[in-house]
Amino acid sequence: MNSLNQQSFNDSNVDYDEDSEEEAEALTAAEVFAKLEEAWLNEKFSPELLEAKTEIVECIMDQIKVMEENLLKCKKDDMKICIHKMELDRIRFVLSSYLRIRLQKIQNYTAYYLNIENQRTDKQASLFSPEELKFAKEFHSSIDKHLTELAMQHMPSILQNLNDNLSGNKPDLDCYVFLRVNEDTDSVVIDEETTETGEETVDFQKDEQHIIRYQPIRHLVSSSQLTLI
Amino acid sequence: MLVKDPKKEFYDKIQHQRVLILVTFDVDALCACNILQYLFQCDQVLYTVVPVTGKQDLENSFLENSEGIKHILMLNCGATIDIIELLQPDDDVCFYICDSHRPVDVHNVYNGVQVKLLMKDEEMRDIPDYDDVFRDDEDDESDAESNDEGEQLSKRKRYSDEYILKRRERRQWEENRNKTLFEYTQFSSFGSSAALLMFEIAWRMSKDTNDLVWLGIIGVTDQLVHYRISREKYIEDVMTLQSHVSRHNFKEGPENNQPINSLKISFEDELQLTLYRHWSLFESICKSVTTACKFKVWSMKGRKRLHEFLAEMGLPLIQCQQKYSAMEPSLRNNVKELIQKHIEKYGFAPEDIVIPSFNAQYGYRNKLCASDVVLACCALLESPQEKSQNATDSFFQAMDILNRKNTKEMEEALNMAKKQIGALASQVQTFLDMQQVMSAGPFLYAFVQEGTLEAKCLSKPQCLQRLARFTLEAYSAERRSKKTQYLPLVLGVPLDAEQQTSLVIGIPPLNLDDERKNFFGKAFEQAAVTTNSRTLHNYFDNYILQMNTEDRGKFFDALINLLQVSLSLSLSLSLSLSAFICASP
Amino acid sequence: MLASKAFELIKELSRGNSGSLSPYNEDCIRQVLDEMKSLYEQNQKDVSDTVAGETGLFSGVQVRHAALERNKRCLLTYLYKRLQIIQEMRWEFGSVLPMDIRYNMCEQEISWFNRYNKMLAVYMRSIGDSGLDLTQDMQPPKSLYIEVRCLKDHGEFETQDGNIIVLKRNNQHFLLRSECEHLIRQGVLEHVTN
Amino acid sequence: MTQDKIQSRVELTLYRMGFLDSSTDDKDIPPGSKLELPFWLAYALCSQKRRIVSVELPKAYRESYREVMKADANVVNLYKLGPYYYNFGMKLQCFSFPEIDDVSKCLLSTFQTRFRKIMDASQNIMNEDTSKLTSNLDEMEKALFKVGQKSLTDFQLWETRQVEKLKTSDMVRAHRKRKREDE
Repeated sequence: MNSLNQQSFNDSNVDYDEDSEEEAEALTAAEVFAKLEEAWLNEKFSPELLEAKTEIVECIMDQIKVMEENLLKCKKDDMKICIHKMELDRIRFVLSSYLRIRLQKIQNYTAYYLNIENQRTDKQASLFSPEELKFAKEFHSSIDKHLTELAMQHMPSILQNLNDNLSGNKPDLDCYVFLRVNEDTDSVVIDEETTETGEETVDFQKDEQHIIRYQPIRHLVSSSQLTLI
Repeated sequence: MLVKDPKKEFYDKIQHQRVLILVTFDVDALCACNILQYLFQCDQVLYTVVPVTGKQDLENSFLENSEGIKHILMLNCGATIDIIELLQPDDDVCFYICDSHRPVDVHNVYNGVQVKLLMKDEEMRDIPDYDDVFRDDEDDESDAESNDEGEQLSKRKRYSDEYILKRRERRQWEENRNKTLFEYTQFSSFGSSAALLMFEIAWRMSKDTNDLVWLGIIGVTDQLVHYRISREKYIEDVMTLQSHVSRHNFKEGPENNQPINSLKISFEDELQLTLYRHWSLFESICKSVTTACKFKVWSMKGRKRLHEFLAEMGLPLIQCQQKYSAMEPSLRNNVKELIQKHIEKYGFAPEDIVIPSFNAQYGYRNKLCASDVVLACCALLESPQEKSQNATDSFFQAMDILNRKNTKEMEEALNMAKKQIGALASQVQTFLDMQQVMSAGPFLYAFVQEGTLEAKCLSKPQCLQRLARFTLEAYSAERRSKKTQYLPLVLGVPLDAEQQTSLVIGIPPLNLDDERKNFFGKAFEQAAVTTNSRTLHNYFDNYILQMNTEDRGKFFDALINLLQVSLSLSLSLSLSLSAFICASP
Repeated sequence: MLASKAFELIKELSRGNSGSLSPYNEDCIRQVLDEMKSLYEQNQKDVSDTVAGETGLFSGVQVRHAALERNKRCLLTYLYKRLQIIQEMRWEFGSVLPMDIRYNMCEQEISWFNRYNKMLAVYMRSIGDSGLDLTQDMQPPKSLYIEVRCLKDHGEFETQDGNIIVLKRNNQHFLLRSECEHLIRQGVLEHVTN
Repeated sequence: MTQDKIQSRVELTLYRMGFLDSSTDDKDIPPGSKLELPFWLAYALCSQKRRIVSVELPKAYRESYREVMKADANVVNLYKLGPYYYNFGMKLQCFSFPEIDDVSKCLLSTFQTRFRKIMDASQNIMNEDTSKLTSNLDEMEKALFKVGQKSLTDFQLWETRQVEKLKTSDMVRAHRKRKREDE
């Protein structure tokens, strides 16, 4: 799959992170796709919603558009057409799948993530893309409205608050995940000190694979020291 | 027009086009279709496959599906009908016909633009010359037909000698044309299998695989199983296929080197015992046409002889009556040699009991011979339908078992085939026991009784074909009189009790076996026309028709007349028939 | 028994199986709400009696309060779970639900479904400039074209290149995968693999 | 599972609550009466703060059953002991039973012993009737078994390259099947 992408993606360099103020890195399309793939896998295997990769998504969408336009210019019986179309299909699948997984998570724990979003300081990156945030809010209010109309407003007044019911739902961060190490990281605390046992730490080395509880390593996923597999 | 170079004139033309494939309900067509689908998928040619049961269906399917389609491929249908006349397509629509039915309609042969025939060159020799059937001098033609308009003109012309001469010449030509056409169309027969042709196209484009060879083999075997081609023609085709088989199945180094789930085809002399690998040897012998008829297994004496034969080979009856696969290996492995060795004593010629054929094996268990697949596929194709089912449901079920991965479905289909053959054999037994095979003078006839359990199962064209043949051979064996060898058989089976219809087939006498030519197509047509019978000549096999059961009497009288007259004219039944019909208006 | 009606709602949920939605149980819900109302009134009365000096009523109030909470929880679970099922159906059946399923939904549920449909469409349109249909490409693509068999008469279908194909039961077609994925998921076509 | 009954002893008079005890017609339930209360109610009435009722450990979690589990957990029909045996056992942690630590240890070891068998069966049984086997499992174990079976069939589908096949969505298929049955 990758070799295919490389081939055609290398034709054009695209600017990734154009808008970001920090450093304007220029990445090839293939590299952007590699990043999308990583984000996709992490999202797929992490129990919680990860930071939105808005730039990657936008960049890939632009790329898809360019490719589609190029395809229209090709002759009908060109051998390359079906290879490119196939490649397009594959990219679109990864992208759709990535966004679908995120949407699913948002729908399942809307209140929980909205809560996090509300408490977010300006320094922290948002979990949502702007569109996702809009969707999440709309989704949340639609469910609120539905429950209120059908049940809450018919209940005695002291019971008419929803908060503890829905926001109680949250992702299980204690579940176990498979991961691959991207860069050496020493003494990661994976079990906090308890009365019975001492603190347990692990040294991760590049290219190792582990199966481990998610909670202690979640910060390493977002800093891409690890990739979930 | 005959296609000389299938790649250039057919395959390259349809690249990047949408193609409509119309397929009839026979195993050969299914195999051809499967090969084609493989090719089209390789080259990403978009297509639509539509199964068609008969001429009416062909017309409807064309109307329904032809929107925007410029290329239409027909598998085992269409050749014998003037397709342009029937379908009235737009001028830019092109038909590619790959059909083993003969004779090919002359309009199809000589339409150079819209009809392309995918057939073998050498099979097209006896086609009438163009000048014998078509005349290009349009003036003449319009003259003769539009008498009213140009009456004045023609009156004057009529007196001129030149004109009279021309008229005479024309009449002669017309007579000659009718005669040529009649001779050309009087017999229906079959050419090379569609699957074989498709395979050869694939091979010529270097796109053949072992699986495609197997499909070609099944197509050819189908033609043999349903008495469409003679044994010689079959052997000829098998030899062609054999070279492809050895090319694909030859492996360097130790034999067990190849993966177990790959397809292995081997060429072998195969016992002509129906489905014996999936049945018991005993059952299979009793239900195979040749052995059943030679032993006359329906009589006590026949059974005894069969037991004697088995004993002579040293095969205990118990072993023979249990499933073949459960037979003791030491016996099972020798069955073929034993049978070949001992059977001559019982009046069999070697070619009665074995025929060169192919086996396919994949995985550990699934050894199938080509005729097994044909019978299984056919049983599915013609399985009795439930009310809720569509006639076309069975088509794709049958297509699915051609895919070798569907072993479970194959197993079920084999069981259905056994059931079908069981019904067939017991119907033959009924015919003989009840003496229901009668002589009408020039031919034999028999009818399956209405309301029997078997009737439902047998009222399908391919199955009927096998029943007719089984009946004729059994009757002939029973009678022992030489005369039966020269008599054709007409056989009917009730089709729909409510609508009072039956399915009728005519098959040629046994002595004409080498030619596999059937004159009943024309004879049926004639008989139906003269008696005004309510018949439906819907099948592409024109010697099978549907008729209203009430009209059976008069239809048969006409048929007897027709054949009797021809008998009296000449001893050679086939030739004389042509003379008779030629003379009749 | 206290809150037994509410429990019935929960049992009803667990009985339901994939591809169906039990009829919206308005009756039962009303009874639960009624029970809650009378529990609440009784509690109010007991509380004012306690204030008025009567003792020992506290435990009864506790029992009723627990029952009220229980009822509320079950009721909300019932409603919320149903929404989840309906939401899932949007992805499985597409934007139009079969009649018999709609028939089992209450008015508010139908309007929620429509609202969900809309917000999903808005979201999908807002991805990138041109939008992205997330209900497509549900499985990793293996080939550009696939062979499909019609399972029922569906009528005319226009392909991307503008051709019109008649989808009629038991015809087989070779088409672009992306074109027919929806129809396969809706059970109109069957993907034939070799 | 929060509807599961728990044997309780009333500590304080429950005025006007006679209907909770179907064996009496009295208006009130006096202290000392034994009642079967659903878990959610018992939970609300028996906590550190208020002790309106006191609760007993359900039989299936007591010493005698724990001994049985220790002997051979594999042969026990957990479903009969409670369709949600483990989950309910864990819920019981919120009551301060003296033996609750033993209960949780027992639950863990029971699960460990039984898990091996469930895992083994779920990965090796193909196309056979599993109803006899699963009838002994509690709901959580059943779910585990199902997951195992699914992974097995998924793997086989993958091995035979059948995952490539695009399928009708499960709901649509189930829906259509039911419709056909209705007709």
